[in-house]
Amino acid sequence: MIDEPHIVIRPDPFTVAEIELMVADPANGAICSFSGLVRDHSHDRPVIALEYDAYIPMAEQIMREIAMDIGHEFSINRLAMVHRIGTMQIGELVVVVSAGAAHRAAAFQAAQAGIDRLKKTAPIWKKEHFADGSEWVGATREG
Amino acid sequence: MIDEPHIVIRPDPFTVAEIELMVADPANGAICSFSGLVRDHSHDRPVIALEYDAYIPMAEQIMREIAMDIGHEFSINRLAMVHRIGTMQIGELVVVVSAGAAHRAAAFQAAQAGIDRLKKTAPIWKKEHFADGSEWVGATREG
Amino acid sequence: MAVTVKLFAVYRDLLGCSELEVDLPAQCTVSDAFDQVVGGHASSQLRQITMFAINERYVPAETVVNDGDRIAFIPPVSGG
Amino acid sequence: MAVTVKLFAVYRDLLGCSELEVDLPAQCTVSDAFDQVVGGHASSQLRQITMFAINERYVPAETVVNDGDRIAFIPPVSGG
Repeated sequence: MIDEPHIVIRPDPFTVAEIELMVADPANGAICSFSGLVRDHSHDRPVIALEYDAYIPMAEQIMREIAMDIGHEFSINRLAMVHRIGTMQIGELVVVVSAGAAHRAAAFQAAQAGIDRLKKTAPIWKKEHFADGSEWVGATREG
Repeated sequence: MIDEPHIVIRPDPFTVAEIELMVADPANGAICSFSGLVRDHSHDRPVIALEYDAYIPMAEQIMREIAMDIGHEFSINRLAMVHRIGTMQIGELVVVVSAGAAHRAAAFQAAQAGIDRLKKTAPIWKKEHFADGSEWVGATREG
Repeated sequence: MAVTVKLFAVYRDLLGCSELEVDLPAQCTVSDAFDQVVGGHASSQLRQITMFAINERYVPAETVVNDGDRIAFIPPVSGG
Repeated sequence: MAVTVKLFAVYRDLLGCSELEVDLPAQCTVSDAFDQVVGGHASSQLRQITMFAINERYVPAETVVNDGDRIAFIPPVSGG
């Protein structure tokens, strides 16, 4: 990888175009960007909003390690991973993983590995808000 | 697929954000966008600019067929494929393939299949401009 | 019969134009049309890797052309 | 010894706060700290699927805590 990865967890909204600027490079022939969005349902149940919490310094550190690993595994020039926290409405961007490379296969593989590994290990949590209540995903209903 | 795919070949520039708007849908949890850009080298030779030509009605028809096939093969909501023609400088966007889906695996697969198949069959041609000449890619040097 | 020939990329450069109206004999195939229109302008190597289209559809080289058809010679594609 | 406990997501909701300063006995493991801080607030099922971090690193449940450490209880992650 040419440069340090761009890794941020932040409460304010962002756009894909903004994140792709962070992976711009004259040697890029390909950029693959994954966007995770708030969708209107979860397991067939209508969703009103999502709320995200993160252990920011730990999650950013883990995302940085994931990005460095990916930079060694795939022939990419640059990588950005940006995750939003707070409450978001349907259609809003939650996360963008963007990889710039000379060739497209590496860009696709890096972006996919980035989002897969972020979801598996970064200490970030999602609360689903429904019409009749809310729930932290994966935690048994408590209290 | 929920809707007709959005397929265009055009001479004017575009942005990824503009194409992602065309695949927006409240049922999307994931969008994968592939961007092909003009890079500064080709087989280690410095590139000054790229020029693209297309048989527009035939290429759009083939891209539409590719998009309909992909809509049947993968669980996606929407798909857009936009290709630019004319002369472009380093860093400019040549093509964007964007797929919106409930889940990320389908979005990645659809975007990758889209760009792979477009490159293989759509009647679109690239001319590489170097400091000392230019060449249509894949055609033996002629004339 | 009269057909329209569309020329793109390397063929447009070789022939110096992007569209031709040509008169072809009956039972002429798209490959015969190529020989008549492009002929010695292209190397046999380029000819070998060229595909053909009639009315915006890929067709085999031996496809017979009909009056009013739009034919195109498709050099190796390189989009994306 | 004094440690800082960071609480996120379901644990913040269960305990009603996001950070606690607690006093722990020497040789206390991060799992012992969990029992002291969260205890009966969490089901045994939730406890079983909870991971632990010390100073922003995942650590095994039996890791001994040191004075001044920042510890965190990490319920199943669901980012992205």
